Amino acid sequence: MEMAARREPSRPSAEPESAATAVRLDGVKVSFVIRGAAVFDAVAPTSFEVREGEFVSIVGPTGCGKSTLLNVTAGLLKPSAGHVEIFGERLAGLNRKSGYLFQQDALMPWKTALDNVAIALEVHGTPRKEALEAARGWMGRVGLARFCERYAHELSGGQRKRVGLAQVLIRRPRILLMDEPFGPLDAQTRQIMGNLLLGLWAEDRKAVMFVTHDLEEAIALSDRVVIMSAGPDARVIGDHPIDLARPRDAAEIRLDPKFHALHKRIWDQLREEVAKTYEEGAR
Amino acid sequence: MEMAARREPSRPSAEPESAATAVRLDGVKVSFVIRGAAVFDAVAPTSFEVREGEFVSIVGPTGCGKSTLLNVTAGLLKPSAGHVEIFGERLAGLNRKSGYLFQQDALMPWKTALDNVAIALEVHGTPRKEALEAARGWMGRVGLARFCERYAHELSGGQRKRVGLAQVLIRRPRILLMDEPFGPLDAQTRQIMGNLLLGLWAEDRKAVMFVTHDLEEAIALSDRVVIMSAGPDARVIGDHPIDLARPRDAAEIRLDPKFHALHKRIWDQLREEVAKTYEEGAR
Amino acid sequence: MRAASLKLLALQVLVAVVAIGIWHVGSSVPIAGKYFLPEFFFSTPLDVFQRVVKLFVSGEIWRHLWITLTETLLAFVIGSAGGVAIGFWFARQPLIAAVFDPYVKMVNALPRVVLAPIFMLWLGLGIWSKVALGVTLVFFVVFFNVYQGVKEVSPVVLSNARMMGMTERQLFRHVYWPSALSWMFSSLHTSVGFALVGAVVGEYLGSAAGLGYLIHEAEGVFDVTGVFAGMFILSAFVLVIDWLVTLVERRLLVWRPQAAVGQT
Amino acid sequence: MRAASLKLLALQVLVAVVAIGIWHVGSSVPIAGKYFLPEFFFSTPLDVFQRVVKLFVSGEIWRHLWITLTETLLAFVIGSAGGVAIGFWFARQPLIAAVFDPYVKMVNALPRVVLAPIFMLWLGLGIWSKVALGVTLVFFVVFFNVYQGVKEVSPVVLSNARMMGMTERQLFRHVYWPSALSWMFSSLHTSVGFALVGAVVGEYLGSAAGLGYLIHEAEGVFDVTGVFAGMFILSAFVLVIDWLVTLVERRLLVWRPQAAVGQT
Amino acid sequence: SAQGLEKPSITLGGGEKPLLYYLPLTLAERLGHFKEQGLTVEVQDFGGGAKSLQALVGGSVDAVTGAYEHTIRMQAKGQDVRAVIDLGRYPGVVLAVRKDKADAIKSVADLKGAKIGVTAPGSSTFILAQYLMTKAGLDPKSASFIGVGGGASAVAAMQKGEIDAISHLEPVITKLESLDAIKVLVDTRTTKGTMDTFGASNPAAVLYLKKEFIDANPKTVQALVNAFAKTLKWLQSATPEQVADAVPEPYWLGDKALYLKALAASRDTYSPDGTIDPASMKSMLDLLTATDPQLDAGSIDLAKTFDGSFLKNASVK
Ligand SMILES: Nc1ncnc2c1ncn2[C@@H]1O[C@H](COP(=O)(O)OP(=O)(O)OP(=O)(O)O)[C@@H](O)[C@H]1O
Ligand SMILES: Nc1ncnc2c1ncn2[C@@H]1O[C@H](COP(=O)(O)OP(=O)(O)OP(=O)(O)O)[C@@H](O)[C@H]1O
Ligand SMILES: [Mg+2]
Ligand SMILES: [Mg+2]
Repeated sequence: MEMAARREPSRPSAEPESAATAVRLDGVKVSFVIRGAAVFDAVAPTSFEVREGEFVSIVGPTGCGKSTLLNVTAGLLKPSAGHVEIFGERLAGLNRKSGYLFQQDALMPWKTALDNVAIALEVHGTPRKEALEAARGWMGRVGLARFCERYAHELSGGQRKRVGLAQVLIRRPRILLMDEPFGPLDAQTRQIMGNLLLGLWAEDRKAVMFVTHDLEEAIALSDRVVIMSAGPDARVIGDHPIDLARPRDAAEIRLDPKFHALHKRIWDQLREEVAKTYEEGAR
Repeated sequence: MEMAARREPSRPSAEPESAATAVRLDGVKVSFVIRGAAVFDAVAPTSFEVREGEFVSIVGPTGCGKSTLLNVTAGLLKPSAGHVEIFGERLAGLNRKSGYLFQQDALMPWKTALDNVAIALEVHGTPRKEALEAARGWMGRVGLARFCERYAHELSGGQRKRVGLAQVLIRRPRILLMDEPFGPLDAQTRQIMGNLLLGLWAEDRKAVMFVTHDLEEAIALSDRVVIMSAGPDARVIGDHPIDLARPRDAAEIRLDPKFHALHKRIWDQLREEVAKTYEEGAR
Repeated sequence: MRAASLKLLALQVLVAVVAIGIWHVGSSVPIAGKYFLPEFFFSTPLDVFQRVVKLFVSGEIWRHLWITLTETLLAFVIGSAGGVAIGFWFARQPLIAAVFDPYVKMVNALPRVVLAPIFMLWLGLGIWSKVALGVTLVFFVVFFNVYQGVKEVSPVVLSNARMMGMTERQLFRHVYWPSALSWMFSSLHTSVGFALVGAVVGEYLGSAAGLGYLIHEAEGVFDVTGVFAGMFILSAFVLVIDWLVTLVERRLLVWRPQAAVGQT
Repeated sequence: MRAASLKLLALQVLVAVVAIGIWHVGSSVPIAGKYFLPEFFFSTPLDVFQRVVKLFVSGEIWRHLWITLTETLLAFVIGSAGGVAIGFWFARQPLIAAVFDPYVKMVNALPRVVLAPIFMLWLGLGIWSKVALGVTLVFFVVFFNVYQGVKEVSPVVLSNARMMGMTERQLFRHVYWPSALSWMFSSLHTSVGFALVGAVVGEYLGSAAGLGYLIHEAEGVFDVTGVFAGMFILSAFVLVIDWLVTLVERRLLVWRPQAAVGQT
Repeated sequence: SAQGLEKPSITLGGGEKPLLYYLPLTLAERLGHFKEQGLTVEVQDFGGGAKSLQALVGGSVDAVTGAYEHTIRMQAKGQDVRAVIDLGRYPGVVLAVRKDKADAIKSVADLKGAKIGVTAPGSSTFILAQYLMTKAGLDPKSASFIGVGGGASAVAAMQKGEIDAISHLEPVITKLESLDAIKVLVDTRTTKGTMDTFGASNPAAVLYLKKEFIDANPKTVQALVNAFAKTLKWLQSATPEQVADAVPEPYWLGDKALYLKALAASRDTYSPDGTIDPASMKSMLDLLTATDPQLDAGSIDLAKTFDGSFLKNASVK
């Protein structure tokens, strides 16, 4: 792990303590043109900031545009209007400062799990041997030390997701984009992975955009929970700061009474929204 | 919906009230041979029954073999030892009496969402027009009436899962195998879908094998919750009957004090198991 | 859109102009006393152009073109239909595939030129012996690709379809066929050319009409201009068929993700 | 495993026996006064077999075989390397691909037989003009498949690799290349045969040695036995090359899901 | 006389060596006549006469045994290619009709509307058939010409009844005769047939080279001519049996009797002395201009098609 950190060349050792803006979406609007014909306005113009060292969760009804926003931030999708700034610079092309854990399986099927993790370092010049060693460490950290030599199709859904997690984290990117990273994991593994993530995050002030459907998880991990309305024309309709003390433990924090108050407040807003999507869709 | 029901030819109208065995795993053991070399014993000999009209949830740590058991029950994977009986008949080849919602995306990418749902009926001889109409009804029921003409890659993760759900349910199979059907859905949509499933299940005494990571969901929906131990050599280590009154509402049942007692009991067993997997894996 | 396709056209024309320019210079300007593209072997662009015009103006070409077109289309259709059918069949019957595998490969390696007399014996000197020659080229390209295409079907999608209760026929129609389509079209683009090559070589080896006959006749009297004019018409003509294939391909593969709007 | 492969071998031999049986009967037993496979055109299996033995025993064949082998391998290697390189290049440079698309297709449609004199002019009478002929066949099959293979890369895997910070070169090596491999191998199975066809046709059109020369010589004097013996040796020989390709394929594609243990 | 050869190693192009058309070449090689002259000759086999000429012009071969007509055509194209010795004085082409059509087609004049098989469009068999029709007052366009190739495919075409008549060479003709499939109308294998047709001999196979090559390598060319002259002389006195024994066994058409028959029929076509007289040059030019209107007879200087000087110096022991 230390090895990995040492190797990441673009990592400034002493970050200023001021809360610079890591990600800034400015009036970002996304419309999909469906096979050259109909236009579907997925996301209405949205502005939104994540500061350095901030952990922001995004929750919202299914299909509201969470993944779409992450794609825009990653530079994989050009917004139809508005723009994205990364550390104050306008994004054109790929966002090379972030790591992105995709919602779908994205492992290279022709590489073993270990190689899939190691390649993330090799790409940036780490010698293969060192990279493999670091990768082995990470496979252990996500609970898969015994599955290093497996190919993707020989792993269970939750195991694949964890390999993906290791693949993203090993690079220690300054911005983390995570799309339902713990979706196919059981509750306990979720908490262990949550703590792992929190630990890393605390170490070097990453900015995190974290999409989840588990509101408790969102509250337990984040500094802010952003709520999106149902699509089409989804907007940010709520932005709740989570003022729970740090450091937190992803499991224990749920016993905090403050946690429950927050949960109830956010949940009430969310439930209304989801009901709306459902009715829209069914019409 | 009625139309779909009328069309399903193999459905006996009056099932005997006795609780016949729908699925029976008898000493089923699954070992994977990994590229002709190492053997990985995923599931230790497991015996297990689901009666007609019974809703059984299977929970267990990630990678323990839940999907593997469903694959065996579906007849997609031949067990290394033991056998499967479906309605008392020994299974050889595909299990044609069940519907299976896969953990991974399994929509045909070359068909629109609507066609993906309709084809499930067309395959069994329903005329195309009727099938499309029924499919449209189901797309509405899963909240996607406006997304009928989309191809899979134009849908969000949760939307794809719901199309898959409609695809399986429209056939009204006598046995339902569901692998984390509500994984990528938000809490509220989960409950709506849960109620939809319960409604259908109550109508015609399906047997359901339901894999989930959400213990609350498992308890809220099931007659029995089966706990699997961490793999390799995973076994069934707990089998908890859920004696909550029916009919239930997936959301309201959680307020029942009995629910909480059950939850705590099962959870304690589960947590121990998960901790074990994690340590095994990390070694 | 408009502007982009105009630019593309301009670039394509530019390539043609450059190529013809090189040809012209190579065949008419000596470099160090030697022609880079001696006229005896390459003719000159202008002569070829004039000959093409003449062939069309005199109307002489139409009959030949028509015959070659018929042969090419028949070879293409029969060869690819056969390749698709056998490809699917083999992919679904692993035992048959394994048994016949070496024989298929052996037959694919037979030089078609040598087979020509046998085709003539069986099929006569009419168009069918040429079609047969084209078929032997087209068939294998399509066959190998369809065979592979079927084996590449996503296992999850396939399992899902099987669980849905699809019969083998329905699997073919709803799963294997659409999934193998992009493989098939890739092979069709190669085979269009091969169908024509087969037809022309067949005519070349024995016939009374067709573009291959024209080319052969020109070659016999060292009329390179005639040979090049024939080849030029030939290739212009394959573009038309290929364009039709592409139209069908676009139609059948609408479901594919296109490069997303503004994808970087 | 053992038993299964023995059974397979038995079935393969059976096919050969049946085919040779039909050939034998067709060429030596008259049906309604006519031979189905007249000896004049088809020789007889026994004669062909004896000739093959004689060719090997007299040692005469080795020199020819060696030349043809060299040509085939060179054509195969150069053609597929070129196809892979240009295929990748075009797939990654959509503008270049669009501009050259019609020209590639035009060239693919040129009958190779007609090009032979030009190759001889440029490359002389040695093996290289034959290699060039083989290359023009192999190249296109591989090219079209690699081009398509690269375009079929899973978009999610690709996005993931790009987000990882891969350069174009790294993408090539870690994503496009492995992903296009099964397409490539599919095309290689076709091209092995085509490389040989190219070499033999080249020899057929002008040479002093090689299997194509042998066949050509035999053909001129109605020595069908010689022609068939040549073709037989030819195809036996392509199986060896194809088997090598399959070995490499197995090695490179170990990551693919195989038909699962006991998958029904 | 190996001393002083400018280029002792020669690449020589031919069409299909086993054909009787190329017999002198095969014999010169087999009887060791090249070696005697200190020459090492590598024979390249091409898919047809036209291809070996292209190889000559392209510089891949030094000399070609091919059709005399090529030297005329090349002159028209500005290539100076010259014959140095005649090997076959008659074309050896036979025009024949299918047996069951023999009643309907009694002479060339009846060929109107017939399907005539030739080796390839543009080839010598094609030209001769057209010439004969023109001479008989028919428009060549009134028949259809079908390229049937050499070897077995030509036999197949006739046997299957795909063609009504055939204009072809040995050994196809002898094979068809032995199958009793054809009746011969015009036979230019013989002196009589050739004289009837052209009024002079009509050179077929010659040894030709580029003028530049001749000028640069006179001694080598002389050696080549010597070798061929000796072969022609040998051929005059050899019995068919001797010839058959001199060629490789595979050339025997799988049937020695058939081969001997073909040999006997072609006997006359081989030039006894290797020279070409102006009358036969003229007859060839007539043949070409009659069938190819684009060829401008006035621009051809026939004296430049044949260089007899080497033949005069040939020392045939
Ligand atoms: N390529 C596309 N073409 C057309 N519509 C699209 C495309 N991709 C996404 N959409 C639509 O945009 C909306 C937002 O999709 P997105 O994937 O961002 O949802 P999400 O919030 O991530 O949902 P989930 O929680 O289900 O993953 C959805 O309605 C979806 O149907
Ligand atoms: N094809 C295979 N080859 C080898 N091992 C496999 C294969 N498929 C699954 N396994 C292993 O079998 C075990 C059980 O896998 P399975 O997919 O059933 O887990 P699961 O309980 O569904 O997990 P999850 O909750 O993560 O989906 C895992 O350890 C997995 O690595
Ligand atoms: Mg999403
Ligand atoms: Mg699973």
